[in-house]
Amino acid sequence: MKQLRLFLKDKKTWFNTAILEFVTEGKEALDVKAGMFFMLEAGTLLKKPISVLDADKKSGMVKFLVRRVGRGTAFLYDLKPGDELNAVGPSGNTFPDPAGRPVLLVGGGSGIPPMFFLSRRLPRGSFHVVYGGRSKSDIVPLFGKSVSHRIMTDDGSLGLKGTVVKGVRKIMKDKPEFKNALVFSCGPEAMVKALNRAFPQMEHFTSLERYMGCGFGVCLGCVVQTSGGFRRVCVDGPVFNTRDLEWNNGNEN
Amino acid sequence: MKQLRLFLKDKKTWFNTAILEFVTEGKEALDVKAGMFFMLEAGTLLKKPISVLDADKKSGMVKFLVRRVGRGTAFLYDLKPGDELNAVGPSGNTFPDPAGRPVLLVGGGSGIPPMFFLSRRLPRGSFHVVYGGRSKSDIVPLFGKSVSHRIMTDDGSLGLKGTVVKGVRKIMKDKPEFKNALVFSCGPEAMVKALNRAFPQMEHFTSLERYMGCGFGVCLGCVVQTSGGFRRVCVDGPVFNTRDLEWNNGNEN
Amino acid sequence: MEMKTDLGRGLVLKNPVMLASGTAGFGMEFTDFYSLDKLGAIVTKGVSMEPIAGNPAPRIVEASGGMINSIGLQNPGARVFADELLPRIREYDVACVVNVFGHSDEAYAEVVEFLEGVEGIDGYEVNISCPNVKHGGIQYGTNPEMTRRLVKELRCRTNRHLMVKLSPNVTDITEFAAACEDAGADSISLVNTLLGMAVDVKTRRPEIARIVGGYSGPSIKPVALRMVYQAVKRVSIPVIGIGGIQSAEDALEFLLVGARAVQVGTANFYDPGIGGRLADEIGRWLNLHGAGSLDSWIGSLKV
Amino acid sequence: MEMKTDLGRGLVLKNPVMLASGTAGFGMEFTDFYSLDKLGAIVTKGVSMEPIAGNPAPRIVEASGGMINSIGLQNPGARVFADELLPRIREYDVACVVNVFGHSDEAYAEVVEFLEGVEGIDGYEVNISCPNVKHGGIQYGTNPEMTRRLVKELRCRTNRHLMVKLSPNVTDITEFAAACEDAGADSISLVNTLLGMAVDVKTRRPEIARIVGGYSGPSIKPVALRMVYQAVKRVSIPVIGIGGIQSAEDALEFLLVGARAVQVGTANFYDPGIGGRLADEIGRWLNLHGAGSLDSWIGSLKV
Ligand SMILES: Cc1cc2nc3c(=O)[nH]c(=O)nc-3n(C[C@H](O)[C@H](O)[C@H](O)COP(=O)(O)OP(=O)(O)OC[C@H]3O[C@@H](n4cnc5c(N)ncnc54)[C@H](O)[C@@H]3O)c2cc1C
Ligand SMILES: Cc1cc2nc3c(=O)[nH]c(=O)nc-3n(C[C@H](O)[C@H](O)[C@H](O)COP(=O)(O)OP(=O)(O)OC[C@H]3O[C@@H](n4cnc5c(N)ncnc54)[C@H](O)[C@@H]3O)c2cc1C
Ligand SMILES: Cc1cc2nc3c(=O)[nH]c(=O)nc-3n(C[C@H](O)[C@H](O)[C@H](O)COP(=O)(O)O)c2cc1C
Ligand SMILES: Cc1cc2nc3c(=O)[nH]c(=O)nc-3n(C[C@H](O)[C@H](O)[C@H](O)COP(=O)(O)O)c2cc1C
Ligand code: FES
Ligand code: FES
Repeated sequence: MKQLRLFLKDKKTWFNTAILEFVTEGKEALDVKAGMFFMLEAGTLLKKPISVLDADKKSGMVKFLVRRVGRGTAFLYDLKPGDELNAVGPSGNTFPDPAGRPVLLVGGGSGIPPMFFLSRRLPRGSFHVVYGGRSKSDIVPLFGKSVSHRIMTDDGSLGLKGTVVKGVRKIMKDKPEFKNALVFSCGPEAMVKALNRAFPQMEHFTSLERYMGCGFGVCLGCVVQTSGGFRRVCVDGPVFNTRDLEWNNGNEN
Repeated sequence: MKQLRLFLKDKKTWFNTAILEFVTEGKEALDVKAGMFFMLEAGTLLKKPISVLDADKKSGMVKFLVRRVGRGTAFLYDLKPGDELNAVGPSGNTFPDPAGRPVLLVGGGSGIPPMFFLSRRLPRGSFHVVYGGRSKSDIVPLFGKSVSHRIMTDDGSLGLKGTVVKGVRKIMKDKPEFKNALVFSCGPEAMVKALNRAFPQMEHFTSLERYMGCGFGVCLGCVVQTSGGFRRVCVDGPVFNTRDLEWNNGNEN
Repeated sequence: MEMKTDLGRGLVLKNPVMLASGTAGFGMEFTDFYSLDKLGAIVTKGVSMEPIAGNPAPRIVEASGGMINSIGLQNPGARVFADELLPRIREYDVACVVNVFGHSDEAYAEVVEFLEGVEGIDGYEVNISCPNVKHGGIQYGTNPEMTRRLVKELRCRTNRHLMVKLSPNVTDITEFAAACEDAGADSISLVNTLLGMAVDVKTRRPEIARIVGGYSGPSIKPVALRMVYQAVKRVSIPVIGIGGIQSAEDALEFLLVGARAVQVGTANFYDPGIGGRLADEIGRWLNLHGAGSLDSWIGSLKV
Repeated sequence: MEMKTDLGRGLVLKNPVMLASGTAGFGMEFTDFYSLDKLGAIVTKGVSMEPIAGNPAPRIVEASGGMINSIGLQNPGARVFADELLPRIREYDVACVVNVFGHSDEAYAEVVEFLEGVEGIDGYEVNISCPNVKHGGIQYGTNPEMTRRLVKELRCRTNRHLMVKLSPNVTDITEFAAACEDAGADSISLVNTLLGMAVDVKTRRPEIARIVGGYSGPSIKPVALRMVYQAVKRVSIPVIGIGGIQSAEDALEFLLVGARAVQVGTANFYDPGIGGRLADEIGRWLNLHGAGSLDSWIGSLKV
């Protein structure tokens, strides 16, 4: 974990989403794995957690995908090449090693970065991506033809019409080797829960999102209730085995 | 008084001072006189009072001279052409009509704008400018050769070495018609007081600076003690006859 | 969208937007920016029977996303108010609530009695919470018994709407809310300023002459919102929310936790047009988000 | 520049910079950013005898230039602290002040008694001001008699430095300061968080599960500074300043009004390296501005 300075080299936008490519001199901080994130300065008091989309330690490049939903993400979306940013990271754990098992990488909306990251690291043929959103504007064109991926939109404006659950079903039907796959997911909680309900037998790891105060384990603000008590999403996660998660946040209701 | 939007067209800097040239569509607000000011958005909660350096109602041009002394003025100093700004104004009274009497226009540091403004409106020959600062970097090259002006610096790095008091003395000696001149001043309070002490017989109007909350008369934050009680610098001033001023701010000491 | 809000005893505002005392003078400074008709009400600068000169300068400073002031209730006195200032407000279709202040029970009573003889006043806001005077003011606002006594004294002197403005500088705001209700207040408004301080490390001096002053602006909103929420739960008279409001969303937050109207303070200084826009913006927001009416929005927080 | 500061009863810090309780865990999260040797002291997260799970989520939210939290004193309990956490802090040359908490006089006494048997503790900070628990905590912090009684109970149980942390949610902070001094506290630290609230107008829900939480960060600095100033005038034991500190200037302001040390809280979250830089920056500033020493700066406000 380091404090580092990022320089925006390039920016691309897709509707409300921006892909930001930074370079940094703090290259040693770029030893990252899928699911890890940085806390980025965002014009707010607290920094904002954003997953690494891609990184290259050698060149000092790190990419993020940011979806504009509030003040902080709008600040990031509006950055211009040449702008500088303070960052803290990397933080977080990562997904388990599939150890040869096939993996379904399920990403919803701005939850796609860890899945993209994994798609660049896992052996071809060992995984299949399912990328869902409400409509075309949620689906950033990240994946080339050579990467097996299926796009799902609620309104059918891109890919298949339907949710990622339907997408996963279809893949399992078309490619029986994925019947017993691991599921790695990141996206809205409703999506993650729907996956769990639909495929209770599958081993499913998900990267959670929580409002974060510090991003390095010290504020105890980002907790999630698990079978082992409250865990910090920022350093004990963000990746959890869904089997261990209790979704009520510790609230009585 | 209006809320208006300013667009920065051009910026020049001189050490810690910037000259900002804006254009606005709120042209009717540009009916201004020397001493009047606008409250400018400055990255702070409260807007900052800045005197009009020059304005042209027809073209919608308004110029300010800003000296970087704190957070708000640094924000203004750092603006780039193309930037937009919220402003409120114009506010304030102006200097009395000299009605033919000769006038000494005495400006210290960032207090020069009202003097410059006057120099552009008063008949040639009827006035003489005295422009003082600590050193060369305080003296923005505003005045052309054709405008009678004398520059004074504490360290002698530009113009004559000495204070504006010395400058005024020199002018009165060289040009006896100014012996009985009106004094119009704007600058640090120490300068204004020194002028008053040195030339007690002269009629002396000064444009005061006070920390301002609103700039349009409503917060009662900017008061100065006068023989007639507290007066608001923003709307009852900023120009006062120094005869009426009590300098203790209403404090007992 | 129906924007009317009823504060009780005949004080019905056409919309919930009021200008807060001391941040709106006697209204005239805003007429360059908008017609006062746009407002639900204007609360005047604090008026005492005799003129008050106010505190020495410097009186204000920006600090930490808010500002600190120690104006010290400078005002021209009740007679000048009645003769010269009120008539000009009355040219507009806006409720006029007079913020009143005194150094003792008697002084408060005196100014209210005098104003009872003046027409065109829609209600009083009793300022028991000014931190910037040595006597009166905050002494009342931090002592529930004094508050109760004062409100009773004033209640029996007027049939006009009696609003009491509470200080946030207390351990338990609900005690004061309840004391006001018990003593017959028609409504309570909160919060006044938090006591705050700022110093200049370069000069080693306090930023304002009186050292300590009243802290207001966006930074105090979370504290204000909490107190309004607590007060609403405790009393059944209307609560008016004040503190850091600078947008329709801010106002909607106070209404959501149960305030029946809001007052805009410090924001008037840096955004003089806000009072003219806010009611429209609140209405538009409610429409856009499918809230049936202002009334159904008020207090609809889901807890 | 001599940066030592003496807080009494042997608690001498090599510099006036402390990390505030609950914003520094048990120190280890910062060792990636700087060596804890750089600090004057670290105050641990509140420790109770038994582990506390803490409050449901969401627990934090940014609001109005500050943040609101309701962590609810989540901690692993005094035994785990003593066995696993303290030894790691002791690897550094930094004073360790343990923030202690209980739901009753007995519970406070129990944790202190237990810790008395543990070596390597430089002092206690008694948290009588946590707004985020139903019992204990703020009940003490808003009742001077309970405060006095508790401090006496603890005083007779320890010869270590006893610091009491005060709540700002009170009418008169000096009452509490005086009660602590009377009862034998060695120092007082203030402020803890202001009670605050934030709501989401889109969901109509409170932003944090417990509805009301503790407001901290830059926005509370003017209130904190005022209370520190008032407390310093009232008592002669050392006062430690806390609230919104995020720069050397901020720290210098608290020292200027008389604090003998400062604690950095929320700023640790968004600027994790601050604790490693602050003492040097304070020293440099004092040098640059010709202040002879830290001691001569402390309390040198010209009023
Ligand atoms: C570990 C981790 C990794 C993340 N990675 C990414 C990433 O790679 N790219 C990315 O774009 N975002 C990512 N997020 C989410 C991102 O941090 C939030 O969207 C951001 O903090 C919101 O801040 P804001 O100031 O823009 O909005 P706020 O002002 O905090 O919130 C604005 C509104 O948006 C809502 N909101 C908050 N978060 C979300 C959300 N995730 N989706 C929809 N609405 C939301 C809030 O409830 C509120 O109503 C990640 C979060 C975590 C915890
Ligand atoms: C009617 C009026 C007209 C003005 N016209 C101009 C103008 O045309 N050009 C211009 O540059 N300024 C002008 N000023 C002054 C300007 O408003 C202030 O410099 C500004 O408000 C400072 O804001 P800040 O946020 O930069 O500094 P702050 O953060 O408010 O103050 C920073 C530091 O600077 C000090 N300081 C504040 N004002 C001054 C000052 N005037 N000189 C030196 N130190 C100061 C403060 O005490 C503090 O220590 C005018 C002021 C008034 C009242
Ligand atoms: C400069 C200034 C003067 C004020 N004068 C008064 C006053 O005379 N009477 C009063 O009841 N409140 C007065 N207040 C308090 C405001 O009415 C309001 O309660 C407070 O500022 C909080 O609201 P805000 O955060 O929107 O400003 C004053 C506030 C400011 C900033
Ligand atoms: C997330 C969080 C947790 C805190 N936990 C504690 C605690 O356990 N014990 C305590 O005495 N104070 C606790 N505090 C209060 C801080 O120590 C500090 O007093 C307060 O935040 C004000 O300082 P700041 O504005 O610098 O944050 C906590 C504050 C925050 C923000
Ligand atoms: S965000 Fe602070 S502990 Fe996780
Ligand atoms: S600045 Fe507000 S009255 Fe002058």
